[in-house]
Amino acid sequence: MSDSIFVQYIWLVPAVSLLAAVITAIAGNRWLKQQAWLPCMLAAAFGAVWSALALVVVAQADEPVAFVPVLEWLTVSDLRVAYELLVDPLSALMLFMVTFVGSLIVAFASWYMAHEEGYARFFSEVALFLFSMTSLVLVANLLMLYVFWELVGLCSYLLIGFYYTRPCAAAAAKKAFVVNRIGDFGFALGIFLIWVTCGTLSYRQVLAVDQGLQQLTAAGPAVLTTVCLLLFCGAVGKSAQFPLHVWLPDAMEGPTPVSALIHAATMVTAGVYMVARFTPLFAQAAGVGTVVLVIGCVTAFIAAFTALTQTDFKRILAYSTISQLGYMFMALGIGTVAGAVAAIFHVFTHAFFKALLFLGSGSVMHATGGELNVWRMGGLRKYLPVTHWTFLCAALALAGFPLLSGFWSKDAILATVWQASGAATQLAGAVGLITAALTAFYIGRAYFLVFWGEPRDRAIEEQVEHYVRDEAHGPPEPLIMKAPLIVLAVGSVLVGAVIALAFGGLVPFLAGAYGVEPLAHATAEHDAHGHAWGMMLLSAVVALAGLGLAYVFYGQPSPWPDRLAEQLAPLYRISVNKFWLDELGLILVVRPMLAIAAACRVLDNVLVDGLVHAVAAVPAWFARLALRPMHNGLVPFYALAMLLGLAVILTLVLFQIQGG
Amino acid sequence: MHWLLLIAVVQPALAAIAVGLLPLSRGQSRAVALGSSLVSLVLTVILCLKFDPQAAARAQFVWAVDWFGEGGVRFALGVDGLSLWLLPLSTLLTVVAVLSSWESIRDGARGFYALLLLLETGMLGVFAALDIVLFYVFFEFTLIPLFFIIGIWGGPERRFAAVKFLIYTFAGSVLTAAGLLYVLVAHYNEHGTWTFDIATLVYQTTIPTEAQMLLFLALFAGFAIKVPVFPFHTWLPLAHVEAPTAGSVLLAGVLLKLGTYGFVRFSLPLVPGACHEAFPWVATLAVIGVLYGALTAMAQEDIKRLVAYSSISHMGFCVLGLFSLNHQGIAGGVLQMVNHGLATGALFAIVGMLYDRYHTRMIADYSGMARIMPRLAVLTMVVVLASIGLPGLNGFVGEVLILLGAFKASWVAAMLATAGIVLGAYYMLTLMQRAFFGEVREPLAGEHAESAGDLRWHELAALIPIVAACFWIGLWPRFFVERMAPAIDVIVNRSTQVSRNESTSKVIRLVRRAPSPEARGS
Amino acid sequence: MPVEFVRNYLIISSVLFSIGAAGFVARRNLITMFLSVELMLQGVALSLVAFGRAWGNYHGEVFALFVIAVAAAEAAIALALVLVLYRHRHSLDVFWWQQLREPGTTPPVPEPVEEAEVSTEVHWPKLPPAGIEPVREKETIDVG
Amino acid sequence: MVSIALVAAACSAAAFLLALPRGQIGTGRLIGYALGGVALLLIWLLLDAVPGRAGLTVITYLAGAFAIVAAFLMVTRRSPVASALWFAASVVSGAVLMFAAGAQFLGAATVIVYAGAVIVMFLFVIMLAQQEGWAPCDREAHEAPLAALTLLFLLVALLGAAARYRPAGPYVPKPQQQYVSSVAAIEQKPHTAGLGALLFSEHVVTIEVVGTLLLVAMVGAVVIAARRLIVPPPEDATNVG
Repeated sequence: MSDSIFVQYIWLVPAVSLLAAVITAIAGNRWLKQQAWLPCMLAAAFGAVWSALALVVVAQADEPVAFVPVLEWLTVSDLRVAYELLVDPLSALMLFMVTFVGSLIVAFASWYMAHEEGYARFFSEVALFLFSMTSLVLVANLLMLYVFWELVGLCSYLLIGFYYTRPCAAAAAKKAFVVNRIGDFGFALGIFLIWVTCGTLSYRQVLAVDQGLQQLTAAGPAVLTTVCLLLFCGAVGKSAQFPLHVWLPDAMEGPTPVSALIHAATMVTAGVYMVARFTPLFAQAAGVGTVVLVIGCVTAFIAAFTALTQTDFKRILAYSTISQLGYMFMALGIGTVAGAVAAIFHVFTHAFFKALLFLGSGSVMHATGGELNVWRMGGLRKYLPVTHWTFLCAALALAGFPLLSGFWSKDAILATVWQASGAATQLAGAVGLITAALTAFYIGRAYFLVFWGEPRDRAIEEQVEHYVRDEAHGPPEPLIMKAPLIVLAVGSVLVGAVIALAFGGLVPFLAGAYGVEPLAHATAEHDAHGHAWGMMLLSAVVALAGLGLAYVFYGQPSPWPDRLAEQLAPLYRISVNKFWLDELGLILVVRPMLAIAAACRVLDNVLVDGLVHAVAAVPAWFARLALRPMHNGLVPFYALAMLLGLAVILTLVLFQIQGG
Repeated sequence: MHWLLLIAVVQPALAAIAVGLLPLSRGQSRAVALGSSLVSLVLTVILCLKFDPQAAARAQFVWAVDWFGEGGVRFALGVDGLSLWLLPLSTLLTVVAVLSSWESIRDGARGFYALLLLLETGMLGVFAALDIVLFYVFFEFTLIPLFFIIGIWGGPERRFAAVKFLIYTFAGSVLTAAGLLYVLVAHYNEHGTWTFDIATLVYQTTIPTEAQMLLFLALFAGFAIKVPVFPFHTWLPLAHVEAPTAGSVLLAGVLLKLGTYGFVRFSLPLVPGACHEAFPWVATLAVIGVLYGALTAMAQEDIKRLVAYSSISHMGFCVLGLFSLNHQGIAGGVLQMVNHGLATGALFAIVGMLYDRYHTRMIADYSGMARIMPRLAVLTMVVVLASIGLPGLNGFVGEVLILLGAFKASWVAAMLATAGIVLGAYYMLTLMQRAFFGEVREPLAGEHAESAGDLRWHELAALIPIVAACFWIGLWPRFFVERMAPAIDVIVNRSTQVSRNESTSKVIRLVRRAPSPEARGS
Repeated sequence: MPVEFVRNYLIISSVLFSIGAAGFVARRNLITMFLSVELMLQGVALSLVAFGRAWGNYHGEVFALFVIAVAAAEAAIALALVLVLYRHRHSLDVFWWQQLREPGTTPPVPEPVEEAEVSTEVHWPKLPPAGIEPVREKETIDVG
Repeated sequence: MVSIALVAAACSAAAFLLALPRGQIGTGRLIGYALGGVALLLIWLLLDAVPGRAGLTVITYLAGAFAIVAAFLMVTRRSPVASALWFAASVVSGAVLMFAAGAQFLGAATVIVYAGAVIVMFLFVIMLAQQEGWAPCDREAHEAPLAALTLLFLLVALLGAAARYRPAGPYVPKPQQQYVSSVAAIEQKPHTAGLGALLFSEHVVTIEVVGTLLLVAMVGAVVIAARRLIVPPPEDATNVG
């Protein structure tokens, strides 16, 4: 398999994106003005096609893992860091997802960002993001993974801070980067620990059962657990899990295509990909599985619960992303290959419908002139038909409407969670089901509030009508915008079913990545299916219940939402205030740090500087005290001093000589 | 080809004398200064390209002549793996310094540029010196021009800052002189011959175990103050705040490296046993320096002070890397010296440019500068990202190597130092957010409206090469690391050799004679 | 000359010299200080003579002779100075002349007070000043 | 011997301390004098007889003792006149010692120059610089304890050295260049003639120098002490005196 050109030249995908980024950055403003999106689009499209073909090659190959060395980046005696790519089912799948969804979003963005001020800058940063994301999923060296991990963080910083003149955007960008850095802090330490224990950073050795894994386990149980926990810490930072998820809702300050591409489909899944990639390590590490499970579960529930009462359209979707990521980490927490495969399956389907949801919100925002408050919109289905129908498909998929892709992937996760033994997993399964219901409810709420009912705000309604009728800036829903929506809608409807039925839930395909006999595994999987039918039924019922409730509450004007809000006032307040996590973070982390900083500053001026001046003052003080009064101007005193000195010395010398 | 180094080092001094004596106008003197520094830059770049990587442990381009009579002190210049990259750094930053003070220095420009060129010779001399006395002469000589630059063209409190800087640094380096003298004597006692060549002294002298720690402390005193290591840093913020832009660029860019260069040239190879012993508390000081520098930087209002404390934090990294005494640590330390020089030099130049336009350094005064000066904003963004160690730029390579080395030495120190990176990201990006992003508000708008244009040619010419160097080191570090690796191997072998013997509590002389000094044959 | 002779003279001259030195340091009256200096010179001259005799040649005495000559010259100049100083402050007290003191330091000895002081004991002989009738008015006794 | 020297030094220092005029006139001085006597006795112990020259020994003891007592009193007397007179006494006894040592010319010169001229000059100055009653400077010694300490150390050093003075053997004068007169030649002549011969052979230049020195001193003294400036000062010079 490694001889096929698609695998051998897989490095072309990131290379082309990098080239596009450089070209757009240099030539963007001056020559490409309106066509600045083309290089990025071409790169993404080329990447999509190339990775699709690579995926096909990998799928057919019997020995699906191939290492593609590209260049030696840095060698210092025993440290060898090489830009070496690994093509195997997992990375090929992720690569295809990133490039395919990426190209659709870039197409949409070319329309959406058409009249923005930094048009070329946007597309060069997106191209740079595609380069770093594709490299991240392909690279086969832990340090290079860290390099692109940080580069992806940089791109999200630049793109969130795209409207840099808006203070809240700048603050959100900084917050995103710093929180990511906190995650990377743990990730870096994990890498260092691996390097110190295994002496190498290349996946080839670290993931090899006989070498890396054996050295890690040999180094004692604590080392492997610490390594996995530290790596997971990086994943928590990047994929916005419980303690470090505060940056994702603020990241919505960036333009919507960015939210779709980075903060929904690709970057946030980097953490899931990394944990999936290192599942062999996580499986061996005692206790780490439960930590991942718990964190995933807590994140899923909190995010879903907060999303219930959010008024900002994009923030609802942001919390929904966090919640879905929580699901994926729940699956990964099981620690089995099945769990990892389920998580990746969900990543794949989630990319489609979440990207579609965001693009839908983008087109809505475009129509309402940047208005995001869900309560001020309403009845937009008349004006934006394509957006409405595609949004509906995505919403149903997210809610887990039977037979749609969300249903299959979420069900796979819930199935693996329920099958796994242990009390924690049973509890997690229950929470998973509740969260599924909440998911269905809040996405239904968002859908009905935005698209159904009567427009609640006159100003917004005129704005939308004016937008739809006025041909000045082209049709409300031009083809370049509709095409990606439709493709994504088809994807979010069919992908789940196709994969679940035709490819056996990706299990045989991805098993190759973990060096497990695909066949043996498949059979084990099959008999478990019987039990799964019950699970499918249950999750379908839960989804429909959620959607129905949402229709009851928001489909048509009803007093229920307000009445419920009063009765469950405390819960409502918790949800609206997002569990006060932002404020907690401020009080527990940021304020003390700034206080310590101020203390350090004062300490520096007073203590350390004072100490130095004190040392410098000692000689001056001694002179003033002892030496200066000696000169009192009296001749006899001077004579006395001289004579006494002479006499004493004379005595000493004479007695010394005489051997006295 | 050995004259290449000689001319690069001596030529600025001749130009300085010319600028000083001839009655040149402001324009002429700055033109001569720019010309001379450019010549040096070109020469050092050629030197780096012609440098033979395999023989990096041995001094190349050696030019030696007897200075104090026969067989005694020699005026010997040469470059080896350790000092190779510091030469182009010094010449590049001098060019940047000349360019960044193109418009800002009005009165006494002739004297200013003469001193700047003298400082360049001093810096290059320290890095290229092969003779211990010549090293110390240049080591002290660099203080004088900078003292006058800060003292005459500085800010309001310049005299106090200049005096404090001079005395503080000089007090430390006097102890170092004592240390170096002891080495000479120790060598004489052991071999019976007087030699002043650094390579022979450092690699062939056996320091008796009881004197090792004492010698280490003596050397540490001088170099630690210059680095500056944590408790000895209070002169730096004051000197930077008061120094003119060019002074700050060179002070932060190169003079701080004299300390770490001293460590790597003398302390590490000479008394490795003591370095092992001292690692715990040196690492603590370094880590405190990292965290303390970062935290104090966070609380600063004045940009220059913020950058000064950030350079304390970065140099803390350097020291941590050097004293971890393994290949990665030392390679990271040496590389971080160059990286920090580039990043902080550029930052100070940028602060200088802002100061020339608005005559204020308070962060609170600036907001939304990116809209007014997009080119400056882009360049500042790159330099800020380089200084917080973002992959793809030079800071990352240095810091990762240091942290890997430090982690091998002691995981606690590495963990705390990595926390330093997070703090670094916080205060640097806060600076970017508050000064360059957010809604546009020019400090004292209108009064300086005309000069508030985006970067002029001389400012661009100053920053572009640095940014290019940052990308080059960040994207292709092999080129740099492999040229210093052999020199570092010698140090690491000596320290592992000694530490292995240390366990037998008897220091035996290094069996494999260190690279025979080619210093004799020119 | 036998060694005992030389030793005796050395002892005597060293005692004279030491007393002279101590005197110069202890006394505050200018004239007494100069007298002490003269005494020191006399002590030295004596020891020179002793050594001259010990070596049995005249060099000791020649040297002593010149010592005496120089002492005389020095006495002349010194006394002239004393007169000038006396004219300034009408007192021979050496504490008047403290200009050498470091500015700002507190004077160790309080500036001597102008008023003269009568002790109960009358000491004769007292040479009446040239032609001026001594005026005797009431003075306070300052308790030390 | 050295211990005696040390005790002698201690006693004389104590005596000096007590005898010095320090404000109140009290019993202190008497004790001082007593201690001075003890010190004198101890110094006498230090001196030892010159074999074969009984006369010389007696004179040395007496004149030496008298010189020391006179010096002691000169320094401790409150009235400057008394000091001057005691100084004269001390010089005379010094001269006697010089005569005993055979240096007649020098003895005579001392008496004439010192006892005669210098002391008289001092008395004249005392007369000119007349103060009413006890000037404060006479009643209060300056830093008496430290002065006594100086005396102690000086005496310890010098007496200690003198007491241990044991030349190895008879003096062997170094071979001097024979200018004009050989040592032996000088030896036969009577003392003063010999001294004169030496003076005017080797030290002719010195004699001239000393002569001019005395002349300069005399002119200097006159210029300094003169009330009216003989030479009118240049206009801008500040008027002195």
